[in-house]
Amino acid sequence: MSLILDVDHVGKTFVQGGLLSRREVEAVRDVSFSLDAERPEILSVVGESGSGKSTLAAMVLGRLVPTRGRILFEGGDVAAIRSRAGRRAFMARVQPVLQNPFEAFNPLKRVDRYLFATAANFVVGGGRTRAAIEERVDRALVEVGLTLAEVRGRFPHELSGGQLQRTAIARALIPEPRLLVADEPVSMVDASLRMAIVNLFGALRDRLGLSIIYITHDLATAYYISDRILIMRKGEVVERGAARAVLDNPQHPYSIALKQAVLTPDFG
Amino acid sequence: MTAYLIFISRRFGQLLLVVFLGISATFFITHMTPVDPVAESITAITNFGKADPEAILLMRKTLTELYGLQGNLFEQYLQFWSRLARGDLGPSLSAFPTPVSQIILRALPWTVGLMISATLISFLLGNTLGALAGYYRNSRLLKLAGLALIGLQPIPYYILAFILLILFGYVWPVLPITGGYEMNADTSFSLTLVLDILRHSILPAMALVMVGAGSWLTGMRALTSNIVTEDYVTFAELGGVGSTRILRSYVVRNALVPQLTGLAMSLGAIFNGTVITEIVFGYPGIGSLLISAVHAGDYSLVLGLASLSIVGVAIAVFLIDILSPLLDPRMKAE
Amino acid sequence: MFTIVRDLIRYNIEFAVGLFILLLLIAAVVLSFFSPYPAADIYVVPPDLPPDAEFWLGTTSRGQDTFWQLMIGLRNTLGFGVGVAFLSRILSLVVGLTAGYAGGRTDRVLMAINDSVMVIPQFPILVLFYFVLKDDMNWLMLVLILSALGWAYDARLIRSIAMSLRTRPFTTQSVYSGMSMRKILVEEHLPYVMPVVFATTMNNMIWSIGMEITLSVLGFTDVDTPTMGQMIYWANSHSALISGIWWWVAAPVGAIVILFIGLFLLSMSMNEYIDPRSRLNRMGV
Amino acid sequence: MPTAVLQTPPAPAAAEPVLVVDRLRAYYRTHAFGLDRDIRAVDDISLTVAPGEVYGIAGESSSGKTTLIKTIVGAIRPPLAVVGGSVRFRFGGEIRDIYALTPAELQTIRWRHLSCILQGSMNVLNPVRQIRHSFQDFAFPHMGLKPAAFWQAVRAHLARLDLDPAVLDSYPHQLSGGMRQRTTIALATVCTPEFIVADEPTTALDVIVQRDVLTMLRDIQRRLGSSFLFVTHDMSVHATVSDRVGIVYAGRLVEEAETPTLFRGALHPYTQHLVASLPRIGDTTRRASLPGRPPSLADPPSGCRFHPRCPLAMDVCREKVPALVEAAPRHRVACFAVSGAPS
Repeated sequence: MSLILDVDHVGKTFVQGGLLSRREVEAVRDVSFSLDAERPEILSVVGESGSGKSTLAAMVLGRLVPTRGRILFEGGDVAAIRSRAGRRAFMARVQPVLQNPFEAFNPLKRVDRYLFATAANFVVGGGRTRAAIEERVDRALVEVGLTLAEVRGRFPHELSGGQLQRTAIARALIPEPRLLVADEPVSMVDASLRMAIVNLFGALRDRLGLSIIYITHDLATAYYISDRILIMRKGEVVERGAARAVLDNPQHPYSIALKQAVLTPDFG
Repeated sequence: MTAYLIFISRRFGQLLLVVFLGISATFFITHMTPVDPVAESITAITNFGKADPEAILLMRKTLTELYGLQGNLFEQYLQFWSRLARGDLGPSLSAFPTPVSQIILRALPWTVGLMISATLISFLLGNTLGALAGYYRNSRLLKLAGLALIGLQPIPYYILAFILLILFGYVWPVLPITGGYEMNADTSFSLTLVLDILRHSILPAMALVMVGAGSWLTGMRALTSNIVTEDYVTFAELGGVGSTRILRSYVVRNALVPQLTGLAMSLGAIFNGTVITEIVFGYPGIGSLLISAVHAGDYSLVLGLASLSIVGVAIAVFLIDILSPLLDPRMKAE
Repeated sequence: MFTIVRDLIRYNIEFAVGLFILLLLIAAVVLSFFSPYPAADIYVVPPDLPPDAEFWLGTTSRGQDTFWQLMIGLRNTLGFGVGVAFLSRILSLVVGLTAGYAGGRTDRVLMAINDSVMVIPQFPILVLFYFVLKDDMNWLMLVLILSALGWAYDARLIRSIAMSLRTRPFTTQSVYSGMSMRKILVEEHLPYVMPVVFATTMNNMIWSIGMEITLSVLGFTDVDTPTMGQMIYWANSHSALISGIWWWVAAPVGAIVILFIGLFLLSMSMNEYIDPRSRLNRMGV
Repeated sequence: MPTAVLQTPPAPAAAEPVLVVDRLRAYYRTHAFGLDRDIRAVDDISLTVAPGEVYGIAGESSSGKTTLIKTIVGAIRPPLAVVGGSVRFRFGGEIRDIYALTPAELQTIRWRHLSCILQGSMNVLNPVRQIRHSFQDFAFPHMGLKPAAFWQAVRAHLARLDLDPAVLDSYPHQLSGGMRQRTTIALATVCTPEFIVADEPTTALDVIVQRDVLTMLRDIQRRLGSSFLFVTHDMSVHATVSDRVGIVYAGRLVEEAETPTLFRGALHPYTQHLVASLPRIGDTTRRASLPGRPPSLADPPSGCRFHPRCPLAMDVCREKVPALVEAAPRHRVACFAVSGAPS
């Protein structure tokens, strides 16, 4: 069995320095998991603030270097990528989806700029003509339920949070990556638009065979969409397994407390 | 507490760097030029009368030694540091053989006194008015006061001092416009002398305050209008807390640390202003000394004054830097 | 750009007045090229005449027409300010953007140097330069020296903006769009920094012209390039005030005050314009 | 499920209301660089809150719900301006119109009768002073007690809320987010006010802490018998704490009902969607999103503001604004599909 991603006993320690205080914080402690190449899935990493879930995401994306352990992407150590070409090849395979769609685009620039830049920089081979790039961008937008005509020439404030987040996902799809890392992708999106994004992740997994790491604090959407789940607390994974099995019947005391704290809108 | 020590040592490192860069700059500016200070000094001396060649030769040897100009550039550089560390800045040329350090020490209290009092007044005045103007945004009176001070702020120290000199020297001569005290005054300590010194310091201090207060006012007003939109101010207003209390304990208290940091960062500029203002009013401090040293071609005095200014300002910045975080409880070690 | 200027003139009185003064100054600069007398020549007109219809601002004790002296002086003074501002802006942009975006050790080293330049008192250093250079201290030399001293404060300002830009999600988006660091700095970050650069240009000119004037009045610059400071220097050395030739002093002092208030108004209105809150208002978010 | 534990029976509707908001309009009026804009953040909203009732306000971002409560507590600052309508409280049998009071009168009402809890962010308490000073500034002038008795009362109140009195000597940054929010709640309730406004009080908190803080809030509300105006975008929080919920969409109140009614039998298509789209653990049936985007308050759609996204939209919805009418006892809704199109 081949692995897309192999996170192997990874840890990260930060030195936290206010002006007058200084201490070491172990943000992630001995975390291991892997994603199988044959079986695309949505892996939820669930935890409260300070659980280390965002630090873990940053390490998978190569934005932070682990203090301990290794992260192998398609067999290569992510932290060992140094060259520009290496970084670019990695970014073509692993793309992020950011938390706040309103902040994810430069408010002074048109949003299509990022789509075209991604297409021009990552799509190699014969497809670098203007027409081919536009076709590629439009294809990615159609994948997320938009069209180039809707997005072209628009500034971020002219689009809704849901549209922006879908545009951001479309941009991430352009290089045809194997893995998306989505850090709280719906926490800033309004409730009436949120489920469209969550459903989109499921569709991308099923249609494109994409693996997705879904970082969230929301157990309900994790239950709704994900295949596997890791529950993190203070940098450690306290429980893991098939998402529905774990959340239907949590074992670890923390997971139980977490599930019990979820408010349920049920009457009768 | 150890974290605070680390912080202090880091700021101390910065202090050493400032002194190192500043003094090195001073050294290399004076030593990398084609101008020969010894020849310059000899010319300056011989301007006053004739001297026979032998005496000039002797003078050249002595001066070379006194200025620490023997050996190559690097040796001179090291010697410069070691002399500086000993506080030995060489003899003054214009008041030979009085040591430079002694002349500077005589002028220093004037500058320090003028600078501290003018800075305190403009800091307090500007910040008070700025906080009020930022909080009571609709007050006509405060807007007017702000406008007046802000209008003065861009005028260079020299020009404003010059205008005051004309106003109070020729148009309405009520204040002494030159010197630090009456020429023929009895310099033994007495109330009259103190009053006289105060009277002489009014115009220079006024020039400094008029230029300085405006920038504190604009800074504080901007800070205040940011702070009033903070949640804790909104919350206090919803809590029925009185406006004077909000202004004092919520707004000003939170603006203090950034304003003190600003004070530390602008000390160099404030020192410039003080020195320039002294020159206009013939105030007997560092500035006037510097100018007369330049005119007299007094090499070691100019060098000494420049070095001392750099070290002095750097130390003052260091002190404000390490004290201001103590006012912010968030910065304290837990 | 045109609409920005038009809106500013219409709705911002500070900007309108500042711009008017700036236009007057530009007119003076243009006019200076039509001066009937070479700037350095003396005794070309009868000395010590008070302002009248022929000599609008009177004549000096050195037999020069005050009005034309003033025009030429304004040109040199403004040119000086623009030169220093231009060179020091380049320095502060390079240092500020690099330190802010690179962070880490690069940032620490650059800022340590930056803070040192910021607190070292400049006046003694300038006097020192004059002391060793004497007659070699010319206009261009002073531009270079002041540029080397006048970038630090603004570099820190630019760095703080660059730092916050680096952590904004759209920078991450740009990185993962495959944009190079140069492209990110120039196309994504520079637009946020440019308004600050414009505003600090005015402040920098206020500072450098002030320094030049001070040094000139003290006679610590090249006395043969007429500037605002030069005029006051010559007036002082002829004791113009005591001998009642007040126009010789009043003309440059008045011009300086107007010049500075104009620059200051421009910088203030720009500050208001770049304030992110009023900016968002205009963008219609 | 613990939800039931937190629920109290709704207060009797017969009592004189403690808050009457009548046809309130509040706009952001900006004119910068020649651009004049009105953002109609609160547009013709009327509602009442009974004594001892928790009235929830739900709405998405920029629906105007935050502006609504700012206007209700009289915390408006330009460019926000009240354009019409009134906000009247009933404190101790006396009617007080917020916008007819002098600033000094308003100040005496604050905290004694009307207090607030804001979003549990870092910044609600003055960062440079100890919590003790906040109690002194906010509560001491309103309690009419001698200092010793005042501090005794504060300590007793903290003890009732299971808070260590040592928090008084802490700085805000020394407390965790949850502790800060409990302290703020203690501060808001120490004077036993009749009316408390809570704006997203648990939004920034982690789930476990959120549950604890909500329990504490509900507990103290029952003990003091105060009325609450409880604002949050999170429908599950409303399900847990609110007796009655009003749904705000684009500056207007579109539906209002007792919480169980709203969750079981919402009438407005928007509310129906909000309730139906909530994901639940143990339920994987497909959840849908609404098409389109929330309208801009600066340029809202004509007629019913929901019509561009509404599955039931009729021609009349594009032209006329539906009034908020009583569709059933204590259940108001603004929708032509429910009330029938006007002739």
